[in-house]
Formats: sequence, C-alpha cells, structure tokens
Amino acid sequence: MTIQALPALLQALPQDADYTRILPEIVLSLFGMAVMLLEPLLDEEKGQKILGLLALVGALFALAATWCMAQSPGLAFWSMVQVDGFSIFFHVLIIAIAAVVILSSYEYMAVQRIRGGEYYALILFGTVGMTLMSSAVELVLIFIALEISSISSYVLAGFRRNSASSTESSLKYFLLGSFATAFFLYGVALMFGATGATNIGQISHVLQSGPIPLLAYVAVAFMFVGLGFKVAAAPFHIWTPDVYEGAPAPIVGFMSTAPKAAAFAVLLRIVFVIDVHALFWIIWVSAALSMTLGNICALVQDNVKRLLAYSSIAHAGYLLVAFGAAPALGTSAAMFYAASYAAMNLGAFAIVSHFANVGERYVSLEDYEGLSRSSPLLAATLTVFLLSLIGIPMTGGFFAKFYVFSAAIKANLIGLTIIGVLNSGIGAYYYLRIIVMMYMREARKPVPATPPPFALRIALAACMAATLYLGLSPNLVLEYSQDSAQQLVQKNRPESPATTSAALPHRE
Amino acid sequence: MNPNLNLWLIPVLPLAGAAINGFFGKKSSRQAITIVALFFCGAAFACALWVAARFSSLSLPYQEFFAHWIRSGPFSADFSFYLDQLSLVMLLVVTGVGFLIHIYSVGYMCDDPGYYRFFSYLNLFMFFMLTLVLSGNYLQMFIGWEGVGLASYLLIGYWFTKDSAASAGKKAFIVNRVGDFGFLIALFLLIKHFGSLNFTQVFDAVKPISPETAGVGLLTTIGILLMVGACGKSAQIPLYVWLPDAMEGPTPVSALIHAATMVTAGVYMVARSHVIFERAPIALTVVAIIGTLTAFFAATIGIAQTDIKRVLAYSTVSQLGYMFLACGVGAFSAGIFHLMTHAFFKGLLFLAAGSVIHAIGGEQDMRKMGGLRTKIPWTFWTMTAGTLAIAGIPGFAGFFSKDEILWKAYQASWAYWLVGLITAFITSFYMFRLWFLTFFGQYRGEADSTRAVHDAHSAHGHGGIHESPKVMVIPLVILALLSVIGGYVGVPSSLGGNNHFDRFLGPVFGSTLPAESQNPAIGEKRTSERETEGTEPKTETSTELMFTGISVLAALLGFGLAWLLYYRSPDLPDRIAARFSVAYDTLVHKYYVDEFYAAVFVKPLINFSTRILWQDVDRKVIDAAVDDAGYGAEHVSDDVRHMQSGNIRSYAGWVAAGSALVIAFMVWMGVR
Amino acid sequence: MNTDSLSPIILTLVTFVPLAGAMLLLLLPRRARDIRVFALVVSLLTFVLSLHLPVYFRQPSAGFQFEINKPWISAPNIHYHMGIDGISLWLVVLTTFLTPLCVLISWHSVEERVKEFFILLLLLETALIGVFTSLDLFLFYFFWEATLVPMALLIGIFGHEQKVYAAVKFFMYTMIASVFMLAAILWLYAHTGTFDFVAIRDLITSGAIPKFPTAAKWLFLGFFLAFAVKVPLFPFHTWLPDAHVEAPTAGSVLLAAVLLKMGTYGLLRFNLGLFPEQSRQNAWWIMVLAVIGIIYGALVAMVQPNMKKLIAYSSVSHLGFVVLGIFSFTQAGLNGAMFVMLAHGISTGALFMLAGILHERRHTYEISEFGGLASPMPVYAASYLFIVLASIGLPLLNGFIGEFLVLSGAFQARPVYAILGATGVIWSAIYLLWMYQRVFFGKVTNAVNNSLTDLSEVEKWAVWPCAVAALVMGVAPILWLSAIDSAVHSALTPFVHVASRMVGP
Amino acid sequence: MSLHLILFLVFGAICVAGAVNLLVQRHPINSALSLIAVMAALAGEYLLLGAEFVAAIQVIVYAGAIMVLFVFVIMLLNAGEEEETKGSRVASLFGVPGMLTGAVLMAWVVLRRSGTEPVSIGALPGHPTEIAHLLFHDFLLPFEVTSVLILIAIMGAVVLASKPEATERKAD
Amino acid sequence: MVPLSYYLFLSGFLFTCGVVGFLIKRNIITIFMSIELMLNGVNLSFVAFAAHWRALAGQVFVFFVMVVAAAEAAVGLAIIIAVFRTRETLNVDQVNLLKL
Repeated sequence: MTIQALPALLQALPQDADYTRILPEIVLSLFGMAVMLLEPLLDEEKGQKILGLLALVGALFALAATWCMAQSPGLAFWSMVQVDGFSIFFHVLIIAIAAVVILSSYEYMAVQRIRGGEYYALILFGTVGMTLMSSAVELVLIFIALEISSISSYVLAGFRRNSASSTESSLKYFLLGSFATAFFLYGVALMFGATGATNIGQISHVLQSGPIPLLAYVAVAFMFVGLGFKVAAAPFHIWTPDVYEGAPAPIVGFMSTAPKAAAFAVLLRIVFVIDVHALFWIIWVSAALSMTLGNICALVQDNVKRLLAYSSIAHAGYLLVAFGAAPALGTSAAMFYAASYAAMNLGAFAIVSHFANVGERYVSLEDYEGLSRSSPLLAATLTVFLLSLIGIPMTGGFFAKFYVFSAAIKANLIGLTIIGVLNSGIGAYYYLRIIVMMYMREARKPVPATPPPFALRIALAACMAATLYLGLSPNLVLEYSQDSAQQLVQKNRPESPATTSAALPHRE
Repeated sequence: MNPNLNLWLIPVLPLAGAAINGFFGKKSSRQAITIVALFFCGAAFACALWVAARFSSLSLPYQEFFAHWIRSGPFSADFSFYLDQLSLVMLLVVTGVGFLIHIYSVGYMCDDPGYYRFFSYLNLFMFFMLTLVLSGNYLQMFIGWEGVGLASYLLIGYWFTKDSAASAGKKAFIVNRVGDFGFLIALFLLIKHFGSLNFTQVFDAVKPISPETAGVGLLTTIGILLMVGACGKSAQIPLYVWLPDAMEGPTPVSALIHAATMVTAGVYMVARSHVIFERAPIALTVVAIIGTLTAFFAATIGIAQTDIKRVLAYSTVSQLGYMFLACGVGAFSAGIFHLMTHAFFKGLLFLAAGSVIHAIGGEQDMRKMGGLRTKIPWTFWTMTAGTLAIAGIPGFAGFFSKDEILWKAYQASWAYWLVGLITAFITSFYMFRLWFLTFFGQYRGEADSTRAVHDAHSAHGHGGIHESPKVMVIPLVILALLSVIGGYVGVPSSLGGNNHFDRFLGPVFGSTLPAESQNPAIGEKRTSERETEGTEPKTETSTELMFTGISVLAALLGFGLAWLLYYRSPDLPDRIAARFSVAYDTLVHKYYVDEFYAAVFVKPLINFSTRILWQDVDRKVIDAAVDDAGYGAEHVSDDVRHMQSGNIRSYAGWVAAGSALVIAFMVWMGVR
Repeated sequence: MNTDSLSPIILTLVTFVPLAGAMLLLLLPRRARDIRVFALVVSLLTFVLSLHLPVYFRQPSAGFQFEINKPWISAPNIHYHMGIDGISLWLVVLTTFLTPLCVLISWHSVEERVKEFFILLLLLETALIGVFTSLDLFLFYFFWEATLVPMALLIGIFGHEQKVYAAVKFFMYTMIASVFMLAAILWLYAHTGTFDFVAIRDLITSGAIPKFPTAAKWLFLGFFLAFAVKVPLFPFHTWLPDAHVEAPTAGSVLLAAVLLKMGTYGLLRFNLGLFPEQSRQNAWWIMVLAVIGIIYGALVAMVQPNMKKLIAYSSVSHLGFVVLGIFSFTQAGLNGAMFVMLAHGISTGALFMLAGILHERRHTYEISEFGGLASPMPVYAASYLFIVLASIGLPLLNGFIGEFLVLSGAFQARPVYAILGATGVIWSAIYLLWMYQRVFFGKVTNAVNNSLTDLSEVEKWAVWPCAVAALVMGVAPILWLSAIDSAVHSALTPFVHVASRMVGP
Repeated sequence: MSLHLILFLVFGAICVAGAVNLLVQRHPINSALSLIAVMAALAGEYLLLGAEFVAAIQVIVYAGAIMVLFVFVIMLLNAGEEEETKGSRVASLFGVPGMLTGAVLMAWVVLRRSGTEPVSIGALPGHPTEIAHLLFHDFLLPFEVTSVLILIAIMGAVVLASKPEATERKAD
Repeated sequence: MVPLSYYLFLSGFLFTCGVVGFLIKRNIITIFMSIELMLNGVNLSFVAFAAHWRALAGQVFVFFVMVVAAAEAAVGLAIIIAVFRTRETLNVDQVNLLKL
C-alpha cells in the first residue's frame, strides 16, 4: 500500500459511528469473554456469583450501550446493520431478557450444581446473536447471527448434561434446528438467485421495481420455513415441547422469549420490508394452526414446562396474527406482543425454575398443589403471570392480545380474529389449571418450598413491573413501537407510500 | 270541596299495630300486646265509624290522593283512596267484624306461645284488607289482594310445626296466585287499552263502550280474567280447594279471613268492576254459572263432612257462590247485601264453633261431640241464631239476603233459581245436621280431654267441658244480634220493607249503560228494579212472595230432614251411607277434586320438572353439552398430542411435509 | 351544574377506593380481625361515596352525568371515559350497598385466608363498579374481564366440595363467550377509530360507518352472546347453579346480585344502544328464550333438593323477566327490567346470605337436612320469610314492582309472551314457599337442628339492610324509577317507531 | 457436448452417486466416506463455476477438517451398523413424499426460470484479492461476528463433551 | 456450455437427498451428515448464482456457510457425545424420552 492510498484506505475503514451502532454487541462480547476468561481463575463454589454478577453487569452495560447506539441511528458497516427504532426496541428487549435470565439463573445454577462460567458467557454471546438479528439488514449477517443465537441455545439446552432429558432436548433442538437452518439458507440462496442481492433493502428494491420472479416466491417459502421453525409456528412448532421440557428451566424462559423475539424481528423485516404479499395466506393458516394446536395440546399437559411450551406455540400464533395485518399496525402490535410475552413468560419460567428444585424434580402440575399456602407470594406472582398469559385486563398480556386482534380486525381479518379470540378463551383453561392447583387444592405430598433468593426476587419484580406496566399504562411502549414500525415500513419503501392493505390479495 | 278525611289512617293504624307487636311483641307482656292489638284495630273501627258519620256530607265518590307509587312513562299508579257506598259498607264490615274477632281472639289465643305473632298477623291482615277495600285503583287493590293472601298464608300456617297447617297455608297462597295470574293479565289488558288502572279513569273510559254481545271481546276477556282472580280469592270452582284446608288455622282466623272478610274480596272486586261486567254479558254469565255451580257443589260436600270447621268452610264456599250468582245476574247490591249478612252469621258460626272446640279441648270432629246444649249455653244460643240465619229462616239476616238473590236469579233464569233453591235446602240440612250433632244427643267424646290436640289448648289448664270466657262470649252475642237484625237494613219491598240497602248502594250500581244500547236482559231487569222501587205491579210482588215461600219451605224441609236423621233416628245416616256408599264416599272425599288436582297437575308437573326438565334437559342435554365440549376438547387434545411422538425423524417429517405445503402454495401464488 | 366539587372525580373515587383498599390490605399484617374491620371500613366508605351519585344526580336529565373523559392510551384511541345515567346509577349503588354486607356476612364464615378473601372481594367491587361506569368500550371490556378473576378465585378457593369444577366452568364459560364481544368491539373500533360509546352510538345513528349494515347482525350477536351467558339466558345457564352452589356466601351474593346484572345491563346499554335495528329484528326469539327461562328456571328450581341450587335456578327465572322486559322495547318493560335487576339484586342477594348462614351452621344446603327451623331460629325464619316474599313479588316489596312493569310492558308489545311469562308469578310462589315450608315448618326432624343458634348481631346487620331496602323499594319505587324513567326514555328513542307499531291491537 | 458439460456431468454423477450411497449405506463410516466423495466432487463443480478459491476451501475445510471430525467421532463412539427400527411412520408417510413433491416443484420452478445463461471457468473474477476485499470490507462485520460463533462452538463443545464432574453427577 | 439450471438441479438433488437422509437414517451421526449434505447443496446454489449474477457475494456467503457448518459440527458432535454418554445409543429412534 502506498501512502497515497491511505485516505482511501482510511475511508474504507469503519468509522466511529459504525462502532457505536454495534456498541451493545461489542459490550456483550467483551463481557462474555471476560466471564469466560475469569472462570478458571475463580474458586469453583464462590466464583459462580461473581461470574453471574459480571454477566449481569455486562447486560446492564449493554443496555446503556443501547442508549448510546440509539443516539446515532442509521446504517453501519456498509449496510450490514441498521439502527432504527425497530432494532433499538428489540435490543432493549433482548438484553433485558438476558439480564432477567441471568438473575433468575443464580439460584438455579447453585441448586443444580452446574458450574456457570460458560453458561453466563453463552447467554451473553447468544444475546449478541439475537441483538444482531434484530438490527441486521444483510442476509449474511442475519444468518450468522441466527446461528450464533441457535448454537448457544443448543448448548444451553443441554447444559444439564447428566440428565438424559436435557441432552435429548439439546439433540432434538440441534438436529431439527440445523435442519431448519438449512431450509432458511436454501431460501437465502434462492433469494440471492432471484435478485442477485443479499441485502434486504436491495432485495426489496429489486422485487418492487419489477415483476416478482417465481424463484423469489419459493425463496420466501424456504425462509419462512426456517424462521417459522425458530419462532415455533405451526406446522414447524413440533420441536418446542420436547426441547422446552428437557432444557433447564431458566433457559427455557430465555429460549422462549429472546431468540423468538429476534426471529420475529427478522420475520417482520422479511414480511414487511421485502413485503411479499403471497405469504399472507400462509401466515394466516400458520397463525390459526399455531394458536389452535398450541392451545389444544396444552389442555391435557401435566408437566408445567411442557404446558408452557405449548402455550408458547399458541402465543407465537397470536403474534403471527399481527403479521396478517397492515404493516405499520401489524409491526407495532407484534413488537408490543413480543415485549409483553417476554415479561410474563420469563416471570413464569423464573418461578417454575425456582420450584423445580434439584434435578428439576418438581415440574408436574401435581407439585403445584397447595402452593398458595406454602409460598403465597410466589403463588400470587405466578398467578399474575398466568393471568397475563390468559389475557386478563390489567396485565400486559391482555393489552398485547387486544392490540394484535385490533390490528387484525382493522385489516379485516375477521376469521382469523375470531379464531384468535376463541383460542384465547380456550387457552385460559390450562393456565387456570395451574392456578387451580395452587389455590384450590391442598398439597398431597410435601414439595420443598424455599423462599426465593434476592436475585430471583429482583428478576420477578422486574417481570411483574413490566407485566403490570404494559397492562396499565402501555402508552409509552405502544407509541414507541408505532413510531418505529412506521419508520421501518416507510423508510424502506419510499416509492410506495400507500399501505399495502389495499393491495393485499383478496382478504375476507 | 270535600273535607280531608285522611282515609290513609284507617289501614295504617292496624299496620302500626302489626309492626309494634311484630317487632317488640316477643319481649312484651301479654297485656301490652293485647292493648296494642285492640287499640289499633279499634281505632281503625272508630275511624271507619267517624267516616260513616260524615258520609252523608260527602260528594261521592270521595277520592284522596296520598302519594305516588309507581310511575313509568305515562302510566302511573298511586296510593290513593276511594270511598263510596260500596267501600263504606265493606269498611264497616271489615273493621267491625274484625274488631269483634280481635276481641274474641284475646280469649281464644290466651295460652298460645305465639300470642304476639298472632295479633301481629291479624293486624297486618286488617291493614291489607282495608287497603284493598279503600284503594282507588286496581293496582293498589292488588296490594291488598296479595297482602290478605299473605296474611292468610301466615295465619293458616300459624301453627307451623303442624305439617298440615304449613301445607294448607302454602296451598292457599299458591292457589290464590293462580287466580292472581288472571287478575294480573286483566290489569295488563286494562293498562294496554285504557292506559290507567284508576277506577275513575278506567270506568270513564269503559262507559261509552256498548255492551259486547257476541264473541270474546275486550271487556269480556277482562271480565273473565277478573273473575279468575276472584275465583282464587273467593274460593270458587275450580280454585276453591284451598279454603277447606285453610281451616288448619286458628278458629278466629277462619272466622275473620275465611268467612267474613277476605274471601269476600272477590265479590267486592267483581262488584267494584260492575261497569266492566255490565258490558260483558258473557263474562257475567260465566260469573253466574260459576257461582251457581260452586254454591251447589260445595253444599253437597258439606253434607258429608264431619269436621265442624270444614262443614262451615264448605258452607262458606257455597254462600260465596250465592254472592257470585247475585253478581252474575247483575244484582250486585244483593250480592253485597248477602256479603254483609254472611259476614255476620258466618263469623258468628265460626266463632261459636271455636267456642265449642275451645270447650271440649280442641276436638273438631262432630261425631265426638253431642249434648253440648246445656254445657255451653251461650255458645249454643248464639250458634242457633247463626244457624237459623244461614238456613234462611224468615226474620233472620240470611233470609233476606238469600231470598233477594234467589229472586233476582229467577229473573235471569229459572235454572239459577232452581239450583239455588236446592242449595238452600241442602244448606239448611247440613247446618242443622251440625247443630243437632253438636248440641243434641249424648256427648260422644272422651270424658277427659287429655288427648293431645293440635290446638293450643292442649296445655290448657282447665279440663272438662266449659263455657268460654266473657271476652269470647261478648263478640258472639254481638254477632248473634247482628245476625238477627242485620237483615232488616235491606228488607225487600215485597216483604214490606223498602230495601234501604239496595237504595243506599244505588248510586254505585245504578245503570251506567248508555240508554240506546242497553242489553235486553239486563235492561229489562233494570227496568223491573226501577219499577220495584216505585209503584211495583202487584203481580211481581205476589210472585216474589210465592218464591219466598218456596225458599222458606226448602229451609224448613232441610231442618226437618236433619231433625229426622240426626235427632230422631241417629243410626239412619250410617245406613244411608252404606246403601249409597259410592255417592257417600264421593261426597266425603269432596268429589276427589284434591286427588284429581294432585294427579293431573301437581304430580305430573313435579315429575316433569324433575325427570325431564332437570335430569334430562338440564343435566343430560344442556349441561352435558357444555361438559362434553370440555371433554371433547380434552379428547382432541389427547389425540392431537400424539403428533408429538418424541421421534426426531417424525418431527423432521412434519417439518418437511409442512415446508412442502408452504412451497407448493408459494409456487402456486407465484404462478398465478 | 349545581353539584359540588366532588362530582368530577366521584366516579373515579367510587371505582378505585376498593382497589386502593385492597392494595392497603395487602400490606396489613395477617390479623383476621383487623383485616375484616378494614375491609368493612373501605366498603362502607365506598358506599358513602357512592351515595353522592343519587344525591347529586340531576333527575330530569337523560344524558350521562359525572362524566370524566381523559385520554388513557393514545394509539388505540382509548379514553378513561366514565359516566352514569339513570340506568347505571342504581347498579353502582347496588354494588356498593351489597359489598359491606358481603363483608359482614363473611365475618365469621371465612376463617382461612382471610386476607386473600377480602382482597378479592374488594377487587371484585372495583371491577363491578367499573363495568357499570365505563363509557369507553375498551374500558368496559377491561373491567368486564377483570371481574372474572376475583370471582373465579372466590369460588375456587373459598368454595365447597366441587369448587374447582364450578370455578373453572364459570371462568371458561363466560370467558369464551365474552371473547366474541371483544371481537365485536374491535370491529367497531376498526371502523370508527374510537371506543367511545357515545361517539360510536352517534356514528351508528347517523349511518356514518361503512359496511355497518352487513356487519351489524354479527356484531349484535357477538355482544349478545357475551351478555346472554352472563345473564344467564336459557340455554346458557348451566354454569350458574354450579357456580352458586360452590361459591362462598359473599361470592354467591355478588354473583347473583351484581354479576348477572352485568349481562342484562350490557344488553340494555350496548345491544339496544348500539343496534336498535338488530335488536328489533331479533327480539322475538330472544323473548322466547326469556320466557323459556322464566318457566324453565322456575320448574327446575321447584324440584331442586339443594337450597342454593334452587335459588340459583330462581335467578334464571328472574333474569328471564329482565330480558323479557328489555326486549319488549316499551317504557314500562325497560323500567321494569331495570327494577327487577335491582330488586333481584337485593332479594336474591339476601337469600344467598340466608342460605349461607344456614350453611355456616350445618355445612349443607340440602333441604331435606332441615325442617322445623322456625322453632329454634325464629328471627332467622322471619327474615327469611320476608325475603322470600320479596322474591316472589308480593306488592309493597321490591319484587313486585319490577315484575309488574316488565309484564305489563311485555304485554303491550307481545301479549302471548307476557301471559306465559306471567305464569312465573305462580311458579315463584310454588318453589319458594315449598322450599320455605320444607325448611322451616313442621317439627324439627333432625335433632341437630334443635341446637342451631339464631341470627347473630353481625348477621342481622348483613341481612336486615337488605330487608329494609326491599321494603323501601317496594313502597317507594318512585325514588328509583324517576331516575330510571328518563334514562330509559332516551334509550328507547330509537325504538319509538317500533313501539308505536307494536302497540296496536 | 462440450468438455465443460462432460466435466459437469462427471462431477455431478459422483455427487449423485455419493449422495445416494450416503443414504443407502448402513454403516456411518461408509456414509461419511460417501459424503467426502460428494464434497470433493462439488469442489470440482465450483471450479467449473469459476470459484477456484471456494473450491480450495471446500476441499480443505469441508472435506478435510469437518469430515475428519465426523470420522473421529464415529470412531470415538464406536458406532456400528444402524439397526432397523420402525420409529417413524410420519417421516416415511408424509415427510419423504412431501419432500419429493417439493423437489419436483423446485425442479419445475428452475425449469420455468427464464434467463439462464451458461457460465464457464474463469468467467467470474474469483480472485482471492477480490474476495478478500469483500470479506474484509463489505462483509467485515459478519466476518468478525463469526469469531463469536466459533467461540461459542468451542465453548459449547468443551462444555458438552467434557466428562461431567463428580459434584454434578451427584446432583442429578 | 452448462446451463445454470443444471447446477440448480444438482443442488436441489443434494438438498433433497439430505432431507430424505434426515428422514430415513437411524444413526444420529448419519443424520447429521445428511444436514451437511443439505448445506453442500445450498452452497452449490450460491456459487452457481454467484456465477450467474457475476456477484462475488455468493461466494463469500459460501465461506460463511462453511464456518457455520464447522461450528455446528463441533457443537453437534459434542451433543452427540453427550447423548451417547447418557443413553448409550446412537439410534435416533431410541432418543424419545420426551414426548406427547
């Protein structure tokens, strides 16, 4: 290189702003590495807490970094990532989830006697992948990020490696996940083939500037299979119950919220930015199927984790309903839903993991009998989360559902809305079963109930606060999600200002 | 224009008494209770007398508004009071007889533990009855109407530990409700078509309507429905069944409610609605027929009863039939006249019967009485007066009123008259039967009345047969006097009187029909009545006299037969009963009407409700459908979750199949 | 507006004072007595506050009063819009009136988990008042669903043997039905951009909503289904007996007295208010169901061996009257329906209290277990009789006024229905008096019953206010009717032509 | 028929044969060897498409490193011939036919696709410099992020494959 | 010259073989190899399209896929080892503890 080439080279180097725009990821990675490096140096027993604390601090710093990131919206690294309201929203959400999971893992790790250096590091690294998914606008990066989040999840699912069920869940997750990833990848390849581009913006531009090639349809189909798998939408939901049942409880809380939120973020970009109308009916059917199958199967489950797994399928279905709606409304509804689902589901799983005890022995419904007596406050807290999952007013779950269905009805999706509301009615039953067990039955066998430790209390308080906040005063979050949804939809399609609801293929 | 009479005081006074006794009676002394009860009832009577004294100076009908009750849009029903000749008569009868019976009760109930309760109920009854009588609209009348039913329920079931009493009370209430159903529908019709329930407004609206002669018109429907209500309250066919059972109540109650006042409410109501009935000849005919039939059937049942109170009860039903017959033929004033005299003599008979029962320690079966003439002379003599009055022996109150009814009935149709006449004969017969069985012959009861009886008298300190205390005898005497002289206020002109009573009520029942559209039948009668008042043709008078003779003859025949069977040869009745066992059994079992109702209405209804509605429809169909939906969902759930076989390859198979579908659909979309 | 300074916030206060009380209760130590007293104070305070409403209610006005309308959530245009008219006014007062009584009746009967019980009770009160005061459809649905949880928990935790089944059935049944209403509400929002009841009503009246004529039929049904289950109208009633039998006394009281009224209130406010045309078209079969409900409920009640079930089925019958009245579209019918709601609230509430008192002593509701109770418990028997009489519609007590008006209104509209419905007058006497006879009359057959104690002071304080209310409502219904009348009049304005068409011969 | 096509067909045939053999073989080692054959042949196809650098990496990384890992694990676990178990009807009833349908559809789509023009060796500037430019400039971020991925993979492999410690075993 | 569609056919064939292998093979390791086969098929598409569009991005993508495949292989085989340790089997049909 000559000296003359230096200015050009300097220009070719990433700018400060580029780094700012991935600051949270950098922070997370650094802390992840710090945890990893620190682990061998610390005492086995006492070190756990310090590592966890470090990870938590990392997550909190990442949140702060997100704030920094939010100050400079725009593209970075040559159109690899885009910082906009949408990605900020998901950054905050995912990092917050990670923080809560870390908090609720302290006790779990101690009780299960799992050494935690890699555990916390994996959570942080996984978070990097997920946050990147939400801000990436390049399929390559999306793919890598997706893999980061997936692989860390595979490992985390198998973290109780002595337990047959945990390793099995890990294996199932891994095999099927890779299987689905291959589909996604094939979709990407076909999309590349159809448009010659791997950047979402470019793809969108190409597709909208002319007739959409047939290959693009197929490509979207493949990508949908991959992402549908990640978000556990029917008929690609089938792995969920097994994996959730076997995986460590806090990790299930994590898996059912953060990677899902990230995958939904990607799906939102693909559906609404690339804007393939043809997906409409697939989403319709998938949403209806997810809701119905999830709810129906959950009715007779006796394992709480499995039950919540099915419920998460159903919730994915509700969320998918938003995808059928008009872009701006649908996106904001989906964002809001993801957030409130995260709050309530994390809370529920935090309590489940607390009760699970050594070797996850107490996870069947029977074990929840009479819990309201032995630990009333925890039972009450869990009840609030369950009510939120049912969708009872004053909780975030109610609002989320309400908002999604409201968006759907606005798009005239009456059939889907009816299916949805009916499902939310039916779905109440199995959540109610847990409440019934806790409040309306007396314990028949002794289930050890210890008071929750401080960290878990913080985690629960955070989830509770979020659930109630979203249920009582959702204004701020709603407005934010609406603004960012508006940005997302508008910015990428300056040439088609009209919303697509009119252009959508024949809706009811 | 009119002075303010404060009529509201009259019903409210007994109410206050009821409230005071009801709330504080439990802890008060008996004396205090007595004073309160008698004072408030007596005060009401005094007020009534005061009103009667000022009556002549009023312009009638006198109306008094008290307060709004219900208002809904244009419709309104108020607490208002309405006073005319008819209500004055009722007012005096109710308060007067009521007061007497209150006095009587003090003696009769003196040992009952629920003394305060009894007087509270009794006062409550007075309140409702007076409300009924004085009300200025149908709805307020309905308050009283239902209220007396309530009081009746409470008093019949006064000895609630006795199952039969409790059942009887319930039966009375429910049967009355059946009647009220008709009443209510009538009220709805009135509201719908006249927009009001006020007597004046309704009648003013009805007056221009010409009589309906054919078909079931509006007024006919209203009339018949009102009659249904009256049937319930006044124990007419087919709703009379409750009254005999009501004898489970204490005897003063039977006298007051189930003889003198409440049961006549139906008659009062029909008379009050005469403006409507006059325009609904079919409804009137229905009233007359029901009245006639009831009079006859009840009387026949009375022949075979052995319970002294039951005989009187059937007699009451029968006499009420007379009153309806009178109303049915348009002789409303005759009906009211009979109502009044009946209140006197039937009240007397019941009280006397109570005295008898009191005397022999609670026994009510006449077969176990006999020869009481000398032991309880006051009771005997007063009872005799009552019996003579009801049997229609000339000179006694019942004679005049019954005779008038029969005469008016004849003018409408000879059939009414004939049945009425036979009834009169039977009445005379069973009343004298009662008289002979109770007071003559040998005492057939156990010498020592130690047996447990249901009256409160079981704990009665004084054993042996004894005359009642003065407090009971005095009302008896007063009523006996009234039974003797009460009829002279309305001596028909044919018998030399000038029928003050009829004239007094004249302004109320005077023809309201528009002259040009008079119903021939009623019109004629009206004409004849008017003639009767003035210079009546000789022939009419002589015919009337002849009929009077015939009815007197019938009464005497009845007496004779009773004398023959129950005094002269007391074993004869048994033989007759054996000979005609079917007929006799039928009579003893009251034509099996109760059994019929039980078999046709009560049991099937309960079975239907239990088996079909509850067990089948509710549980096996509706609820099962709900539950099955739940179970169905669980079944589906159980099936569907087999998708989750646990096998990774199967899962991959689902994913592959699903993606094939997605791809296929997308290809189709792309091609399209 | 000549009201005092409290008026603008009074509805907020009345609605949320119980909630605040519940929150404070959460912090109170678990001493049962303190908790009871506190709950009583809170509920009484609410009652006193709620009295502000009728006192300052401007009688002739038919519009909404004490309105408060503040934006709550901007994005879906949700307002914190509350207000009452003559229809909701009394339902609010009914709720606040009954809650202290519920506290009292639970004074001794709830011994375990006292804190939870009263928290749930107060939460329920807030939700119930909210239902009646909301004028924003979203807010309405919000409170509507919010009533479910405390009620289900009250049944499920404090209930009897089959409590879980009953609680779940109650919850699921009403939940599934009400989601249809949610769908309908969402449709309205999607096509009007507002949740405001008044605004939507005006838009509908002016015909400004596109596609409304085609959708209205389904919207009507959506609302109707939710309300019909809540009422409960035949054949959606089977959750009621189960829920009632298993619920604790206070739960039964509020369930019968107020929760069911949510359904009829909804029918009146929303089905009639928003869809007059559809209401008219569907009235005939709804009235048929109502009449079936009246007769069927009564007949089934008659043969129930269980006292609480009997009362529960009697509710089905009584609520049939309400629906009959509402869908007669006559002034009298609607006035009567409103009045039956209130009267039924008082008298059936009291009946459940009385049944609960018996249960507290004998732990059973089986009628055959009792007999002759009038001897050991005279005051109780007298109170019971009084309430029974109110319930069977004795004039001068509250039941009569409403039934009479309903039936006369229905008679003006459809005589045959009214005649059939009027047989309810007979049935109610039969089943209640029969039950009364079996329980109270006769000799004491079951020796245990001899030692039963009469009403305690606390129980008297719980029951007697109901009796007094029943009497006052029966004697001076005008106090209630005057406010109801004008509200009903304006509710009926869209139906004037309907009514005039129907009144003919 | 050009040489190009012949080479394509030859490599393609090896690919197809290898893939089919992978399915047919019962012993995992045989399958692994078939896979290696497929990968090697694919490297040839990449060459034909002018992607020399990719071809090289394919051989080194894929056929070399990754497959060695496979073989190593097969050896480690001493995996024998697979048993015939009737595990899944769904896979054979729905999965396979479904996938085959999908494949046919795909083939049809590819056939329908217009504007396919032939390409040949060297037709594309696949020079490492240019690839490097892309990789370290345009795709810098994904490239760097890959390090996180690899870190996770290492960590995960260590965590999962290491022998559980005594304390953990006790806990379960 | 070779038409693009030939490459795509070959790529599709490999992908399909991978899927079918996943569905029919019993040995976990073989199944995993089937996934690798699928990825290889995808890679061929990438390279072919890269040639078609004259865009090197496709080739770069292949590198990333390879890295991912390597990472997956590492983790996947570790998981397989862990499963084998707890189950003593590599038959996928016998790894069905979690179901229904």
